[in-house]
Amino acid sequence: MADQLLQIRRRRSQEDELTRRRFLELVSASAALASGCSPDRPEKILPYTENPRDVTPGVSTYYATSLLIDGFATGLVATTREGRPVKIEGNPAHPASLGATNVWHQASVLELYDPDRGRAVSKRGLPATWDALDAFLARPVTGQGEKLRLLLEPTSSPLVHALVSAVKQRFPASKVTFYAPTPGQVPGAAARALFGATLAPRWDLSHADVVVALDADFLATPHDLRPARDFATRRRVRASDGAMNRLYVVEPSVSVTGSLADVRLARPARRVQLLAAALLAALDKRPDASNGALTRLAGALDDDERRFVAALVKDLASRAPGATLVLAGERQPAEVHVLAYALNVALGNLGATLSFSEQAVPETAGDQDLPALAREMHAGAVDALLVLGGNPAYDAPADLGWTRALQAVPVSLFAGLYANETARAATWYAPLAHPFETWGDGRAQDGTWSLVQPLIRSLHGARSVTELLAIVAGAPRTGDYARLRSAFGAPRGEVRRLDESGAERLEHTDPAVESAWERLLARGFDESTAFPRQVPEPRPAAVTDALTRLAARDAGSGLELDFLRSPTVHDGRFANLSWLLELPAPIVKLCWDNAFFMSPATAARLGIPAVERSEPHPVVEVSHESRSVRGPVVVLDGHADDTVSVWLGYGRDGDERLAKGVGFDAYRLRTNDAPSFASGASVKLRPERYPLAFTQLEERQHERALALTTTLAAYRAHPDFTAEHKRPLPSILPEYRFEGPAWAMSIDLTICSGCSACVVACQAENNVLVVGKEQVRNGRVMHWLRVDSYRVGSAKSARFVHQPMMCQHCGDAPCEYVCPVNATVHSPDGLNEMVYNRCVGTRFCSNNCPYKVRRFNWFDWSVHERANQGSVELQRNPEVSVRERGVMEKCTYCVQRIRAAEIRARIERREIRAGEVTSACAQACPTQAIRFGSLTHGATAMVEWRAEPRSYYALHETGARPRTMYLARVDNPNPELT
Amino acid sequence: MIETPVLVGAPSDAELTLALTRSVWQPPRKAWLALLGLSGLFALGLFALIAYTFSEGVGLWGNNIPVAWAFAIINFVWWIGIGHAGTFISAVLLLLEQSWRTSINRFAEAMTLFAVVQAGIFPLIHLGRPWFAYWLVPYPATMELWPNFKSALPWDAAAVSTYFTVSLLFWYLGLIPDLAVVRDAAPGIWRRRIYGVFALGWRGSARHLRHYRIAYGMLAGLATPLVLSVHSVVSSDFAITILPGWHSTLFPPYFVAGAIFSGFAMVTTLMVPIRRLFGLEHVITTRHLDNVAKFTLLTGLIVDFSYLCEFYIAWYSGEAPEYYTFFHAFITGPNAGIFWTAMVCNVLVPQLYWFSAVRRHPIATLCVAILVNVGMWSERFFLIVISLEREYSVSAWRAYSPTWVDWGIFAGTLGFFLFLFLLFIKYVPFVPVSEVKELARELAEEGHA
Amino acid sequence: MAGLFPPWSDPLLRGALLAIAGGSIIALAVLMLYVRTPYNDQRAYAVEQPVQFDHRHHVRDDGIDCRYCHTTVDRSATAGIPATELCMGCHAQIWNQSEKLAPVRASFFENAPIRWNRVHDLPDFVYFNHSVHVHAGVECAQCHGDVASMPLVAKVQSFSMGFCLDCHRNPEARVPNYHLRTRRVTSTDDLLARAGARVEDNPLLTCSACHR
Amino acid sequence: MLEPAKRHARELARPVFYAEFASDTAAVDAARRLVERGHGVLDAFTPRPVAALEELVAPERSTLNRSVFVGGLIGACTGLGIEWACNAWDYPLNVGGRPPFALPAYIPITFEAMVLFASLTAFFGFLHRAGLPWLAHPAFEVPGFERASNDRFFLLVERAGANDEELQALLVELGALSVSGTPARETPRRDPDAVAVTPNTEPAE
Repeated sequence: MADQLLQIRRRRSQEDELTRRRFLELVSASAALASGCSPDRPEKILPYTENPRDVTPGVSTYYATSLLIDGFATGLVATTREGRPVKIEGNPAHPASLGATNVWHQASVLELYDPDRGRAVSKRGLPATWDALDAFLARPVTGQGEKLRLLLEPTSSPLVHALVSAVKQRFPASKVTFYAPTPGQVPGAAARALFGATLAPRWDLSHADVVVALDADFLATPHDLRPARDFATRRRVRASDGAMNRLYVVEPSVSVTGSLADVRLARPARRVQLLAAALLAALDKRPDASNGALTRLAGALDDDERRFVAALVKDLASRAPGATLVLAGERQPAEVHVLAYALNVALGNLGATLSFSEQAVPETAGDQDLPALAREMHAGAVDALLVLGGNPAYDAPADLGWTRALQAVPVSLFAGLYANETARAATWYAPLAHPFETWGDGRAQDGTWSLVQPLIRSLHGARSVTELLAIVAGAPRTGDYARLRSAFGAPRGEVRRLDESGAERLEHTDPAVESAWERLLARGFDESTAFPRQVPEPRPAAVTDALTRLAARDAGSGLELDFLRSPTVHDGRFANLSWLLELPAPIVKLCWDNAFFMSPATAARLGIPAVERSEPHPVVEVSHESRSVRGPVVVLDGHADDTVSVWLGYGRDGDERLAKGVGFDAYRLRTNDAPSFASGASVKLRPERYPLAFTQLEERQHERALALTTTLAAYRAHPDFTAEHKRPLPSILPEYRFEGPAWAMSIDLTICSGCSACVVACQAENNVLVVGKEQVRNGRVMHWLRVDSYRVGSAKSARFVHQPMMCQHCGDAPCEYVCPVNATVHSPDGLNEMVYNRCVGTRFCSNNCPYKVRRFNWFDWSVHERANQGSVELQRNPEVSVRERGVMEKCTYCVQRIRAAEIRARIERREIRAGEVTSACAQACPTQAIRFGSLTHGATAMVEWRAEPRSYYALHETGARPRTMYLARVDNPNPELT
Repeated sequence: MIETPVLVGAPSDAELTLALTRSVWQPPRKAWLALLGLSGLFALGLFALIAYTFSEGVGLWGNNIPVAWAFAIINFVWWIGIGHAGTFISAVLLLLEQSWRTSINRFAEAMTLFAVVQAGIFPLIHLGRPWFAYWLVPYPATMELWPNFKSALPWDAAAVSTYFTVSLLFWYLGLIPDLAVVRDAAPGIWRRRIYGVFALGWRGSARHLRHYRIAYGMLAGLATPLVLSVHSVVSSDFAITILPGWHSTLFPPYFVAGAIFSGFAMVTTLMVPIRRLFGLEHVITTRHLDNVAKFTLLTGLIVDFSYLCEFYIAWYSGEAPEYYTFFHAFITGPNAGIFWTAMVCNVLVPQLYWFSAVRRHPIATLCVAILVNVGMWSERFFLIVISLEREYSVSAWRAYSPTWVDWGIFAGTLGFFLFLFLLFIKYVPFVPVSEVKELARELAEEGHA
Repeated sequence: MAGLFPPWSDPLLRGALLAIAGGSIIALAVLMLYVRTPYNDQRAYAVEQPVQFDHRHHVRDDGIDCRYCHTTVDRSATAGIPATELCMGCHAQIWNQSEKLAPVRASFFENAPIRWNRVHDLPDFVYFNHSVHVHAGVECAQCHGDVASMPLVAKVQSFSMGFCLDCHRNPEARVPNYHLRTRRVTSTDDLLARAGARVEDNPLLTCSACHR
Repeated sequence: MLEPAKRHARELARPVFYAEFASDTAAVDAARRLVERGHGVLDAFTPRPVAALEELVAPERSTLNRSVFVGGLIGACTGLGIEWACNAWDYPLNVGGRPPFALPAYIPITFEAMVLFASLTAFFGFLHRAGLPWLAHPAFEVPGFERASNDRFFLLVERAGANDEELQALLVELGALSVSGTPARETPRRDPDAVAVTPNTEPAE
């Protein structure tokens, strides 16, 4: 009853707040009108009382920090203005980032300012104090902690693991569990079986000429930046005779990696093990010791698969050892990984493109797994459960009955960013501090120790996981910084002693350690801590053992149900971020909802009508093992038959206002024994229809010169196939003489994977507002940059080419001469300037733009859409104006960065250096497919790419002379399979 | 075949004066009052919806990206198109000395004025920030910024305001003698004073008539090219772009013909009921119906020929976007039904006017006229909206559908037009008295001679 | 019938028509003139401040340079208003009992900022950068007037777009030896030398120089 | 400025007779005979234009069309001048790679300005030449003058002042239904001794 009260009080306060604010607006507006043009109240200036050391008003300060997703740390550089973080960039030196970021890193700054974050401690729904919680945490249970259980998210943070062991010392009998719905790393059991030690695979895609991805979406995982960059360096075909790698993909749904595949086989996930076995049978010459299991598995292929395997084997065999790589996805069972490792061994990749190292996120850290914990909770063997982070009540497997189990625990604490579903079931709720508000550390996938540095004091006085653990462990309350500092200093011979008041006093025996610490803080990570690469000795017996287990297990039949991590809201933890909810998902271009995906053949078989994307979609009820979920269906060409895939992370029911009621919760279908894919699902068509919001309604290009594609062979045959798309066009207009920098952009479609990190980066940099699902359906989305995914090839072999489309800053811009008030004109350095305060909103420019990249403020989005209000306004970039209602806006090539560089150059009396200015999208792109710079900087990649024969202008025939140049997409299909 | 005379019977001057100005001071008829009330209601609805759009934003309409222009610009082009027939009748036919124009030129000219008033509303309310509309005017601002005269929108602003001014002057100049007639013939001292002020003291002096005839002729001479230029400028809103379906050089003549075509249809739509309501069959005879119908047919055929040209050019250009817009988007795309409505109403229905029986039958001409105007509205719809829906950039393709605010504002302008027209019909002699007398005198002389 | 209109009706009608036509034009002209007067853009309108800070005393009498308080004028877009600790640097010792400086002391000890009233307030869509102007050789007085002799700071210039364009169109005229100070080894060097009215000749005139 | 132009004062100054006729043919014959007799027919007030009377009363051509041409010329130059000043002289911007002075794009507004100025010149030129608006013109005080816009035709005959009775009789003889004269209006006040002839009854036919 109490929490309903809290709910009502919180909801009523929000409603009052809205009506009050609306009323105040009207009063102030009418007062201003009434007072005519008397000088309105002067604006106030509030200077500091003391100047903070490193804050210069008006100048950005940059801090190196890192962010842990799925436990792995990625080094970031955060831009802060007057003490508040506004933009996240990658740390160019950090091995896991190399300067790039993905959608979740860019959106993390919005999560910091999310108005729905938990603000106060509460006990059974009623407000409580931190001191009361501290008292509980200091003594959660009596005795050795037999009845104390801890549940944390898997993490690579040495500090967290140290504190967990401290808790275990104080309560030896307590047990710790690490759980995440989508682990995000390959199961260690495979390496344990094959090599005897729990090791993590280390891929070197930059030397792999053939990459085989068995249900492995390695280009779009939260730590995809390094693999994407390596894959792209090998993928880019430099001159027409250059080499290029070839990607084979086997996958159930249509993934980002699948869209870049040269040879793609859409198959249910359960058949991947058959293909792996067949490959092993063909490639491993040693006698089959698995008494027929291998032949039985390999024999179960249909003829398409047999042709695929035959061609793949021939291709792999023809390559030098160590120049190929076979990857199995984290969704596949451990045995398939054993087969994959075996294949790599057979191909001689061990030690070249595949090596191993210690696991950054140790799987074996936990004492028991979640089902065991759930059993104990049901049995009442748990008196106190501390859940720090995550959201098990929402994303625990459905068959564990987690919420009932939690109610069986007398006292439980949930600490999390949001008061989500788990908070409602737990006794205590404590707001967690955002990573940008805490000190902490973590390890990248290769083990590099990376620091998490706070950019701002905690907005709501929340605390970090390490502080809570320290209280439970009875450690001294010195704060995370001191712990980190002492963890850094101890191995270097520093002695730490507590002074009388319990605060730790450092005794610096060595000033060098202090300066080393300062350098570490400045860089954000320490390269020397990377795990050494190991080349362990495989044990053949494990392979036969895996084969027999696979053959014995019933592969399951009927409709397969695939649970995929959502490419935008991850596993549900980012479901309240408006940028990610409105981000058009790669390939599908669906926002604000998830859906069941299936192939046209499966849809026809199940009697589901095909509909246009703009029309309301049919709804189905998918049931599996007595559980059923309703949701809309989207038919995808290129999706595997007899398979229904669905994104996890939607249908949230916590206190997060934006996430509530968006999409449906697919976790309810997920059981513990089949977390990635389950067979035997049944689908029943429902009568009702459900409207979905797509930003791109048409997939084909209809012979327009937008995204040009070719094959490597054709490209080598006649390289200048794009000549007519860049030939000089006759024009009666005089040539405009530009001097000084000439800003331009080059985009290589071959290595654009469509991951849309650029879209979120642009949104963060330029204060692009969110419009809500209804307005996205009305065609009023505001992203300045959209990634168009066009379907290429026949329905059977559907492949997608992604084209980031933003303002092309045309030389003879069709939008400029139609504007009646000169609100959009051309600058001497080649920019198509959009002057927001001069625009009256006739929208003629948008009509005349052939690329349709102009966005219009149909309403005042900051008032009209709830997601733009509240503390998210703290994230606004002060260098860019927030546009008013009735004004056109578009990509400006990040003109605020260009002008800032120009001002710096003018002050330092020099020219703008090459590479000094980069746009937000070019900076974020994991594969560096977007390059920005000036045509006068000859040595940059941006200019060199334009000289390549496959470069062309999009829609060249319109004669607009765009400045953005694309490089046609080159595929490298296997000649036998085309 | 006996030619139905332009004027039936040989009424004397006094009879004509009384017949043609009686309606001004007679107490309003119930039908007129009812219609006025209804159209007044619609007009209020229009202003309410405009205020609602100004307070919330243009998002209330159905516009989106890529279809950034929809109902507002369709209605603007449709209304300004309707206006052109009025000027055409009163100016061009004056220069061609077509005697039959006399009895219908004033109310046609009034139709122009009120249509231009409706058309003028739309460019202002469809702006994103209408409170800065004055930036389209080259005034010396502290910002020292000027409008961009290479764009078609300042041309529109100049063309529409010039057209309204010239039409107003031309209409008022022709009206002065008749206001003098009412000033002298009407009962009620205050009514006569009001008309007297507007008649500017006109006393039919021969000295004035010499200047008057030249002024009237000069205005007619200027209005004729103005008609052609205004709708060419309006068509240049689309012709100067690079959109497939818009950027063809045929647009100016095509739009002018379309304008006069829908204008004549609106003249018929208004002429037939007025004739019946005010019992003026002997002044606005079936000969007028016949001639207006002939002109409607002529301009209709020009429009049909333009369709043919457009489709031929699209096919001949061989460009994928052009070909797709004409042969897929228009014919089978979303909203294609409106394209077929336009084809039926603009191509098939006017062919009925080949038969004189249809041309002379008031109800038949009225029906054809209304269908023609529906057709011309649909033509503007498919030209503007469907061309924008299926344009170069395939990923931005999106269908358009109007919202209730769109329909409300369009119906509001229809009501407001009718409201103004009814006021004109009642309080201004809508048939030029002196010209009809002159015509009656000429016919009488022909008859005797 | 006796004349419908009394003799004075003609002058009345002509007067009325004249009034309407002439009046509207005059009204517009008055509006355009009013916009340029100090009443509209608050020029020569001293703004009350919470603390009676007197520039004459500090700058003219004590000779304190502008940049002592406005510290970030040469490295940031904003010139910067001094933190309370800077005032207390001196006023902890001298005038530390004065009633006039009570708000300063209160602000320092309660760690609450002094709420100054902004005098030179450009619209939010204008991104003026102090540092590039200062480095180009523009004097503070050229835009802010002779602050040294102002008891209370007031706007001297209109700060309208026209005011900025006058200088941007011909920087040489406003800033002595502008090109020597901004002599650069860059390709746009000669451009600035002959900065004309055409945008492609004068990058200072392009819109995104100030509007982003 | 507020009073009708001075050059109409000459018209007010002359003593005149207003002769009312029933039909245009009667008025035309009367006017011709009067001119033959050497009497000055200054003006004619008719409900509809009568070409013959116009030839008699005001033979000289009107100069209005010339002034309209000049007005049009001024309009065209003003239009083009504004466009050039705004886009090519004061703040020349690079708009779509088009030259600041783009003559083809400036033609429409130049044409519209020409038509606007020409029309305004025509309309106000006519009002100026006709001396309108002139509400309190002495003609309106002539009894029965309101029928001038209905079905009666008036002639304005100049009185030499000496043989008024003889002229008046001649007019009646020529078919004038009523003759009323107003002495020269030196001063704006009404002249008490205006000679009023009782109008006779309805016309003969």
